[in-house]
Amino acid sequence: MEKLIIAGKEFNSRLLVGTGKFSSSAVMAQALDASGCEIVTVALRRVDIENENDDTLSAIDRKKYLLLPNTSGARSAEEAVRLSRLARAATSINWVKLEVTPDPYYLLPDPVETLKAAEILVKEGFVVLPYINADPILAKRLQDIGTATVMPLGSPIGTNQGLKTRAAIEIIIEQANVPVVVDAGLGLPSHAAEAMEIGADAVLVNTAIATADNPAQMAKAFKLAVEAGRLSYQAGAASSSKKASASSPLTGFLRDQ
Amino acid sequence: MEKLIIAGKEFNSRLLVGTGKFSSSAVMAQALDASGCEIVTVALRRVDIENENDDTLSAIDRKKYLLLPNTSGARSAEEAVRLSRLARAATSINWVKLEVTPDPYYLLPDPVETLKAAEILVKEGFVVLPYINADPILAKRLQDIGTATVMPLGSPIGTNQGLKTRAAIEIIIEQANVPVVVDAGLGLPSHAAEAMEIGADAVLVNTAIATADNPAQMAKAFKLAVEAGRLSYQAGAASSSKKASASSPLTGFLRDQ
Amino acid sequence: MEKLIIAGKEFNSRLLVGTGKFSSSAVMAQALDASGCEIVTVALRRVDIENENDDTLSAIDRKKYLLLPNTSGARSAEEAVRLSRLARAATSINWVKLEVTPDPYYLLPDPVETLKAAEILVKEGFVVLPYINADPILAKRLQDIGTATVMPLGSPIGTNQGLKTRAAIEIIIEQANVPVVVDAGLGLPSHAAEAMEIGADAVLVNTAIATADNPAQMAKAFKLAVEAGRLSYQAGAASSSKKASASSPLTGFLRDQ
Amino acid sequence: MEKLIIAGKEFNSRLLVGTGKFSSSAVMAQALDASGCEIVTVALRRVDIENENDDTLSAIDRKKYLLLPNTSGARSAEEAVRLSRLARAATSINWVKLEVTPDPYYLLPDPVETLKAAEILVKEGFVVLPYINADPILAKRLQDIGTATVMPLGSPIGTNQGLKTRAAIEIIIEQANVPVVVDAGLGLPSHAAEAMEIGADAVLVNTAIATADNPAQMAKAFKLAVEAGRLSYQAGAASSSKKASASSPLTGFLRDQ
Amino acid sequence: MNTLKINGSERQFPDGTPGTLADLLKKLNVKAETVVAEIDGQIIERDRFSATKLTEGQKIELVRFVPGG
Amino acid sequence: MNTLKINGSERQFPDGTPGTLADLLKKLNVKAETVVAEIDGQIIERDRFSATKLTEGQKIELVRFVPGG
Amino acid sequence: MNTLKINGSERQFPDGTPGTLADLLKKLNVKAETVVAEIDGQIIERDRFSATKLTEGQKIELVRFVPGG
Amino acid sequence: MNTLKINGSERQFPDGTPGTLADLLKKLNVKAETVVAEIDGQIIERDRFSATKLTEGQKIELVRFVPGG
Repeated sequence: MEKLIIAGKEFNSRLLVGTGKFSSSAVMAQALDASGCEIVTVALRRVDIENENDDTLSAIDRKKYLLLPNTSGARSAEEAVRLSRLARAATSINWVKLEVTPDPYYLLPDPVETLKAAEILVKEGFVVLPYINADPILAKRLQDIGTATVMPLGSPIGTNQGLKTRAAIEIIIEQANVPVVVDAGLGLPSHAAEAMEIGADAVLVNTAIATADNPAQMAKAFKLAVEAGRLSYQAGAASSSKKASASSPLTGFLRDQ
Repeated sequence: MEKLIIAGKEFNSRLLVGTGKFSSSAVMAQALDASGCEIVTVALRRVDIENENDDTLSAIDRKKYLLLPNTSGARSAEEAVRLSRLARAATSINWVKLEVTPDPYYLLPDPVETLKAAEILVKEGFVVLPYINADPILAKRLQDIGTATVMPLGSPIGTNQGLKTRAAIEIIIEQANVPVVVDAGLGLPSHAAEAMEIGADAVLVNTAIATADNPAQMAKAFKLAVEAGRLSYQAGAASSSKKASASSPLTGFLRDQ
Repeated sequence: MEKLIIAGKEFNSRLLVGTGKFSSSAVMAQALDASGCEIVTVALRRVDIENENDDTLSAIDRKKYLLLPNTSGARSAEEAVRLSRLARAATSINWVKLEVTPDPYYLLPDPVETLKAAEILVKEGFVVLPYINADPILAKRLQDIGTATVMPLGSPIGTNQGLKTRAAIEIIIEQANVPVVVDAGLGLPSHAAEAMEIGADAVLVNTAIATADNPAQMAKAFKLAVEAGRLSYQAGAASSSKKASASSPLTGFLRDQ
Repeated sequence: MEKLIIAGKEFNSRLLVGTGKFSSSAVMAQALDASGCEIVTVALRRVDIENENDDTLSAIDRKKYLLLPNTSGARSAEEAVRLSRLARAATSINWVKLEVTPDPYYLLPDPVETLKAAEILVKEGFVVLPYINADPILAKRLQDIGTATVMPLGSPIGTNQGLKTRAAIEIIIEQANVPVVVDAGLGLPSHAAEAMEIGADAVLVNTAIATADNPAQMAKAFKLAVEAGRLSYQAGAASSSKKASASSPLTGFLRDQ
Repeated sequence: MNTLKINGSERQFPDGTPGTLADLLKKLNVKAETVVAEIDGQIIERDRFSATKLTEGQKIELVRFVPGG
Repeated sequence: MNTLKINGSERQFPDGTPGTLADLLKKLNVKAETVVAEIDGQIIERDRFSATKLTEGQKIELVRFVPGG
Repeated sequence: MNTLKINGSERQFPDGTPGTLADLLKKLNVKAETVVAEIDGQIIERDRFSATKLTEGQKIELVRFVPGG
Repeated sequence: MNTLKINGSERQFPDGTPGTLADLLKKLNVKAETVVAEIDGQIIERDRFSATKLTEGQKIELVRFVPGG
């Protein structure tokens, strides 16, 4: 499988994994390993100084995984920019998964604030991976101002509903000149495979892996499904039809016409 | 992955592949190899004595693959039984994929004739794998008379429409005490993954692989998708919900309440 | 709207309504009236001689509605035939909705027993309306032996899941020379409209109306939806496409090229 | 059915109809009449002074229908505002269907420019009905600045693909305090009924009616479907379930236990 | 005593009663016009209820229409 | 000659003509009651068509409602 | 002449030929090991091809596996 | 006393303490290498923790990466 290239950096895996919601650091580490992913997302939060605990992310081998900080919690462009700068100060690199979600209930992204933040961050030299609604026009505007990817949602985050936005994502893929990473809502390997089959460059999965009874095994399942979907996309799938067609010959039957 | 057991025989692969519609024996052989399958279906036809050509199936290594003859072309129980007996005479084993399709247009199976043929063949000691509509009652009757599997269709053969019969197949799986093999209509790896995710024991694919631009690569894609779906089924996928749920913490934001 | 003709009898309404599950006879009567239906289904059961109550069906005006007895409860052809004969003795007419459902859980019809019972009943002069799985071959065999309609299910009875079997029902409609009545599983007016849009001749609804908070209003909704779907089918709907097309002119813009 | 209220104005019909793509003024007039609509959309274009023809819209009785000018053709907020002002000068009223579609291929709305134009127009006293992608956050922002409705698309305009954006529109409806009018992509009456069943306040249809073989009949079909969907929404539909439930009694069978 | 199996359960009646199917229905307070009857698997038309004598040990089914889908 | 840019294309008129916007519409056989006019970006209300004098080089937009979705 | 109906079409052979099923297959250049044979509805096991004499008017089916789904 | 607002809540310290940001982290048992600090909206690079003196009333944010999607 040819490599995924984001902002000039090459990756063998087309599956990005979020680190939230795992029952323990150990379970998370096993799942990340099984997923074969090379990019993992993390959030930035205040240290709880009242009861200081060990850094739960020390389980992540930063030589093996690219840490991709998100701006979760930001409700405006301003908050997202501030979080991005703090994240950059904390990591060697300047990549950021841009999330601006004013709505605390469905955690859906704000198109206007996301675009505004992206413009500022790109100017400041960030590699910006914006999380957006499946909005082809917004996706085009973001790639035009220089984001490294676009990350349209398949369905609201954490719902496991799958690729509800397929029709719009097909348009986004058709118009994209940066990698399209389907983020949020992919609940099953078949959802991830479907996203890759229609030409998505990669997918990001968190809840579906972290909340499975066996996260490591589910991570493996998503790994295989993403590869399957990509191979299918390149293999040139035959189109579907309404009329049936035999897979066995329609001649040479044991009867005389 | 635990083994698939049909009539006491163990298989490592849960993907069965049909041998029809390939552009050449060489292409077929490569695709079978890439698919990792252990069971391949074949049809029985009159020898064309006017222009005798070499046996196109010699490309199939019978040590590597179990040859599963189908009764395609049969329009009645009687014709299906006759074909089954001829197939048994031709092979060392007595397995048969039972197909009775009176309708030449959509090639859909006849429930009554299929049940009648199955009763005769089981009595004669055949290992019967019947191709049926996604009919839970018929599936139950077939397993009750002793068929080795049931093979409900996902959608009409050759249409690549996917798992249109999902609702009924979920019931069949729930009631089955023999392996459920989803046959016909699976057009993309995501369709195969979906079938496995809901608990199908295996899938049979032919058209989607044979008519892809690159059959070997598509075969590999289906191999991975089937494994992904099975792993997901065993890993205990979390259910989907309407309400979103954050994958990042909802506390410790950089703002004072 | 042209009339629906079943066994030579004309009907203005294409909505059949079941009488089960209503909270009271009064509520049922209002819903039947609001639905505009002309055919209502009833079941046959033993009189409870321990506590005899009034005939709950006296609320149904038999001049206004054709009473269509079903054979619900029958697990075999024999039981269905017996119930049909009793029903005929009880009504002036010889119509019967043939149901053979050995499975007490999903109440799905048995294709073999249904066909067997239909053959007997047609010979005895019954007007047979068989309830079947969405099986095009079975539907064809039933119409060939002389049933007055075929009644494929949209999804398992009482589930309100809608037209899950659409792909198969489209084939049934294409091959039918008797009215196709979609029965069971239609949970919303849009489901009924969809069935009519693809060319079904009528639909039968019970649970969705009887268990709505306001059965009479839901009955009215289904009445309108069935008419809408039928009108659409006759009006020749334009096909859907992937590419957008403007509904406003693409010339005469207020700008100079 | 209770009235639809937009900007304080009451309407009996919940179906808005676009006037584009009809084969003739006469056909359009018949379809508008059959649809029972009270609001019709029109576009603003340069007069073709080279070959001046009669005003094709004279067929529309402005006492019967509220003329709703759209800003189709506008690629930016500035162009949309200019068109809105011209429209206001041409009509007695100040209502405008705001469309900003920079992309000439899929004609999808630009969230940023649409919001910008809406802010200006609301300030200038316009009654603004913005056409938007199914973006709950954008919808909320628009209602917060004072638009009279939000008009999310069901699928790209003119595709007849139906309610592809259902998941997002359900969220928009849940959060809305202004009428939600589903616009674009509704290709069949069942699509319109579905939109109304989930709680949309109204739908706008053009292509599906204008390009049907019989536009007047299709208009009637949409009229009935919209009413059916609304009645169903108010009647409190029962939820769907996976398990079947009998519509006939499960006691009193003609057999002894 | 006179024993009849009605709708699956046995019932005792004083000797010689109920004389006919019509009598039985009256005894059970069942309106004749709403039911169908079967005696030992044989359907009895409604107009023959009063002409139909009942004899010891018969299996009688009394059924009627009820709401159903 | 008198040059006006109407709906994007230039048009020549004899000096002194067309005097007013109303005159122009008459010349073009365009019913005044169906159009809206804009001169150099300024909207002209219909009741001022005949009071509005036209001068060399003006950009005039004449628009009207057409069928649309 | 000797007439056989092979796979639905009649064929003439010089008297006395083909003697056996094995001879027929050789004549038709059909590899015995790849086919199954049926004579007048009776399946002939492969190991009995050479022992099976053919007689005037028999209906012979020669079938083999081909690619199929 | 010396008052600092740390992550949104006020904290009192003996006069003159904590001297530097590094001292504060030690006091709070927070590993310097895992956190990022912001003082009155200004980001402090990790290598300047020990050089950064703290003064009365400053608003200090101490953040770190946590699991997230």
